[in-house]
Amino acid sequence: MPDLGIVLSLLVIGVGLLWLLIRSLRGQEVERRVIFVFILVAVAAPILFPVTFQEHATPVVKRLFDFIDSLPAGSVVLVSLDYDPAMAPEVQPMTNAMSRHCLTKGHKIVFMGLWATGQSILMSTLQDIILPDFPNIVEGKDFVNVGYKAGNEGVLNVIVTDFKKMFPTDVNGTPLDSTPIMADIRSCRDFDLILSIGGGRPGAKEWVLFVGDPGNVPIGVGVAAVTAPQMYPYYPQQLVGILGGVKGAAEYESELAHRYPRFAHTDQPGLRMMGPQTLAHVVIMAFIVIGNLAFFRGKKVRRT
Amino acid sequence: MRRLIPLAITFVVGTVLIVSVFTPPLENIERTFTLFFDIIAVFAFFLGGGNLLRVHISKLRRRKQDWGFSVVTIVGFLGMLMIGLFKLGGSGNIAAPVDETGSLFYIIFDAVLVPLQSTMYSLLAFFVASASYRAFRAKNREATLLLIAAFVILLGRTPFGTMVSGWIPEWLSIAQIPNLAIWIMNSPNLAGQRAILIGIGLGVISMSLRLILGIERSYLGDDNA
Amino acid sequence: MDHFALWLAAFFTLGIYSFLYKDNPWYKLCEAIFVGISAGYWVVTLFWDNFHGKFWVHKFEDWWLWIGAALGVLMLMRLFPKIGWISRWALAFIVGATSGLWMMNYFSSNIMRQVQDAVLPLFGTGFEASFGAILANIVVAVGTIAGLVYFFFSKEHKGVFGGTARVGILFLMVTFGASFGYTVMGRMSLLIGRIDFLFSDWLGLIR
Amino acid sequence: MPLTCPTASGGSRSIRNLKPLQFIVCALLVVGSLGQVNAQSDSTILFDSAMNALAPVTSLLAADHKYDNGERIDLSWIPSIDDQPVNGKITGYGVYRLTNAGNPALIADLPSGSSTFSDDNVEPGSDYSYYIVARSAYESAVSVRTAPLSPQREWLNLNRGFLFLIAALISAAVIYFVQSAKRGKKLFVRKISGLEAIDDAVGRATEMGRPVLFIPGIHDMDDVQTLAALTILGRVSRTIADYDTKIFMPVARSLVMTAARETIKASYQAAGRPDAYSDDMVSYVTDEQFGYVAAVDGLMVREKPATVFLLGSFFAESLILAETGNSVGAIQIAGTARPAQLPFFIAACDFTLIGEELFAASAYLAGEPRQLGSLKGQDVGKAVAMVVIVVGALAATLGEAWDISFMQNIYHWLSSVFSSN
Repeated sequence: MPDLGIVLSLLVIGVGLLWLLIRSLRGQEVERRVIFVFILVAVAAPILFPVTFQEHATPVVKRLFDFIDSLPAGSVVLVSLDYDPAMAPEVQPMTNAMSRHCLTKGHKIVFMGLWATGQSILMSTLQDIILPDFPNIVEGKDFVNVGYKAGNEGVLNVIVTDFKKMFPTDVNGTPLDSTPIMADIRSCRDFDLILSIGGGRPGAKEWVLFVGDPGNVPIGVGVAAVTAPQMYPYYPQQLVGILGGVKGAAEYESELAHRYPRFAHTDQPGLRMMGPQTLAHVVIMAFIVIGNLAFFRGKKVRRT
Repeated sequence: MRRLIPLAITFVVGTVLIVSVFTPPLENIERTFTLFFDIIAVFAFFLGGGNLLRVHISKLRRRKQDWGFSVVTIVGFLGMLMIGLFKLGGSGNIAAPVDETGSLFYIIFDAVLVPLQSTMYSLLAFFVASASYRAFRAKNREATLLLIAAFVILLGRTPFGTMVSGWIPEWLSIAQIPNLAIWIMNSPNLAGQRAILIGIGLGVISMSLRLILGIERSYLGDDNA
Repeated sequence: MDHFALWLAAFFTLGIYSFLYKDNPWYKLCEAIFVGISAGYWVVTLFWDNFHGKFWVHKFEDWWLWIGAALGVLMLMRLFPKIGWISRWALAFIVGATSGLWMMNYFSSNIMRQVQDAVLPLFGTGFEASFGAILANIVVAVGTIAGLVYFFFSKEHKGVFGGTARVGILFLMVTFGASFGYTVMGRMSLLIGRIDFLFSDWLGLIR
Repeated sequence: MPLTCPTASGGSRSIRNLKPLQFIVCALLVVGSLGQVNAQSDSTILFDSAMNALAPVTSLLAADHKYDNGERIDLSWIPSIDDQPVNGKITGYGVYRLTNAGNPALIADLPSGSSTFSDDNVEPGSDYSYYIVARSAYESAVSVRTAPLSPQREWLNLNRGFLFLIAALISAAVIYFVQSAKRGKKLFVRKISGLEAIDDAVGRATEMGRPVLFIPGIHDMDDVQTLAALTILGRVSRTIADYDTKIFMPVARSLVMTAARETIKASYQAAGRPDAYSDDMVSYVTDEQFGYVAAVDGLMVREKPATVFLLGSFFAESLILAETGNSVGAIQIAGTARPAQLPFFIAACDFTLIGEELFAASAYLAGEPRQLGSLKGQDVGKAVAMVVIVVGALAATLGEAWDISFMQNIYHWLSSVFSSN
């Protein structure tokens, strides 16, 4: 049934574009509203009838994946969720995929956040992703949630030398010194990897400047597409890898599903969103091509 | 006099701030002046908010077209003002921040402003499409480059980028669309950005000097006489 | 309550989207609500953060804050036409502060920093750079110079100078095209988020 | 800062990367070098540490923080050699301070591995002396005390010397050309097409009997781009006053409203038509970014302006506004210094002022010699930047590729000059 739906929508879009092409070649301009309808259909159809495309991890993503994959079991990874609900659709898939990957490999995760508006996300990530998929893991031993602390870069400045000064307890009030994960962790330098996921400020860039560089800790980031170009200058020296936008998430998810088939059937929001994303891109590119064909056609007609 | 005093104020304040960059004992003056600005902005709000009310009340009085919507705006504005200033419907703790979770102020923000903001923001998706349809035409050399760069990047962000150029051999991997997209972002794009940024820096210096030295005074009601 | 909020959000979402077809009362209603409530929201936030938090709380220990308040009061003199011109003093203060402050800020971040980043060995240390990196370095250097030439105001764009300026504008065009293409993706995710909300949270069509 | 170890080649390397044998050698070298620095006080304790007692920190130095307001003293030391990443005994360090030879007070607790601390709670005129206590689970070791030191207030920040010189050079160039233009020297300024179009655009609105819409960005007066927009508004509103066209200007900030009213009023006065001015030309909408956009979009569709100016600081709303303006058939002149938004203006508007052109616009429009002179001064800045980039890149390339030390020196000097900020 979904297959039929998507075939139908693709057909509608295809025929529509063809109709537009013919119209344009005859010299009739396309109205804005028509373009709007096309975008709406291109985005809505693949959400209703999910389509997924094959994704291959590009080097920036693959390097981070391989790094996590090659850490010995029992390594401690700090995952910082630096975003709010508005940004979540784009970057939450990265948090899910990377957390799953770490836990599968037997790494321990410390969750934290720098955004006041992101506190609820920390909770729901744990409730909805960690616990259902990994029934056997134990809080305090396999993961710990230290929550949010106000202070932006100031927080980073402190935890790079003394983690427990900023986070003496986890969100439940358990002293970190009494948890097996945190017993040996004094500062950010003691983590085997830090993952910052977000797209605003404070975020990936601040982690690199305030923690990665002074503390000499490997850092991997997942950022919104708009922020990604600003992160490229830090790769590969200061960053292990970058997941940029939904595409980055999708690449990571497909790599994860490829290496660990048990995840092939979990929800892959990144790959799921790539459907509408790709279709919308294709429609825009088709419009550009049609616009240019019409333009050249018009020029020729005028000349003769 | 009416003109001289403002010009003198601008000159002194601007000069002090420039000097403070090089003078450690003046370092904090920047923070102080920023505080002043924030305080002035609050006072100015009497003028802004008052203007908003005046415009809509006069629409209402004269029963101008769409005056009904003006009523909605006035009610929304005053309602939110009351709720926020008197911290109505919250935990009842007057010392709590106005936007603490669970307060009426926060609930309205969450239920009304958040969906409106994100929907308005998402309109961009439609406008990005209509703008690219219109703007990306190979009218001349400049427009053609604009078009090609945008197209390569667009293609590079979809799985088709890999598909279309997968046949290109490894030694020419730079020509594969995804790599080419990254190269454009990191090289010509970087060059253009840098030239723009340096230009902006110089533009700001020159304009600031014109303002501080009183050469530019159109904002003060003097048509460069 | 949750149910009500859900329907409210859907009402606003569709109301705003209806504008894409044409201006209509539904959109006007959303607009009126948006303007009224958000303006109120900002007055309240400014009042508590700036007036209360930055001035009122510290009014005794930091006497100089009263200068700011005095300037604010000068601003209000606009309400009295006779002495309205006094508000220009406050305005003059703001103009001076903004230009002084940003002049040096832009100078160090936009000029010093960018020039410093632009000065680098094109071939890497001891030719260790790859062919691609060398090409990229040269392109960046040439592009930056040509771009700067384009911005020259006091020289006519003629001859070699004009040619370089034209190369500069080509670089700028590639920059704009690339940034545009790159952002399309992020913009689409926003729409996907809204449509996802309508289909799954509101209508319950997916799962 | 990681603990470092002097090596035979003269450099130093992080102690974490050392193999056991190297580590022993390294430890000996540290001990040796300490002995040289602080021989009289520490040597006995240091060699004791080879047995069992906890070793204190060594080479404790207190120094006035240079070029500040006399509010900071920097401490540095070499951590106790019992402070090791693996099986280290040290649990942390306590920093103690004696003010004016009074009683010692604990001012900071630092984790193991620390080797620097900045005390920014000091004032000029008082003397401060410090010592550090290294702690393990069972014992502690006290370092030597530093000599009393009083923080110095400096009046000039010499770290920023080059920043000052270059800024002064560019400013001097601007002022020089302003002055020489004032004395009547003729200056050439190239055409900026976006600005040439302003008169026509306003004329068009007059002919069509439709208003001009002016949007000064969404930031407040504390953004230079808003100032630039207002200076341009000064020129544009003069033309509008002369043509007797209607202008409306919804704004997102109360202060901008006040300033814009002042500006337009002045233009109308200068045009000799003060009675035609009305405060209703400028109105405040809301500070909220998208609330403002919703209202302006609505206004555009309802009022159908013939000409739209989008000048100032714009964010995501740039394209929403520009596309709506385009859909009502307005001529659009845009300009911003936010590189991320420029592509959208280029795509959707008729004319775009790119970055620097936005700031140059009002001087260009004024056409007055002094203002044009400042543009020429700006070009000097560009020339300096270009020369530095070319010379620097050449020196760097030749120096690094062929290992020519003279060139390398030029390269490193230029790098250090431009990093002084």
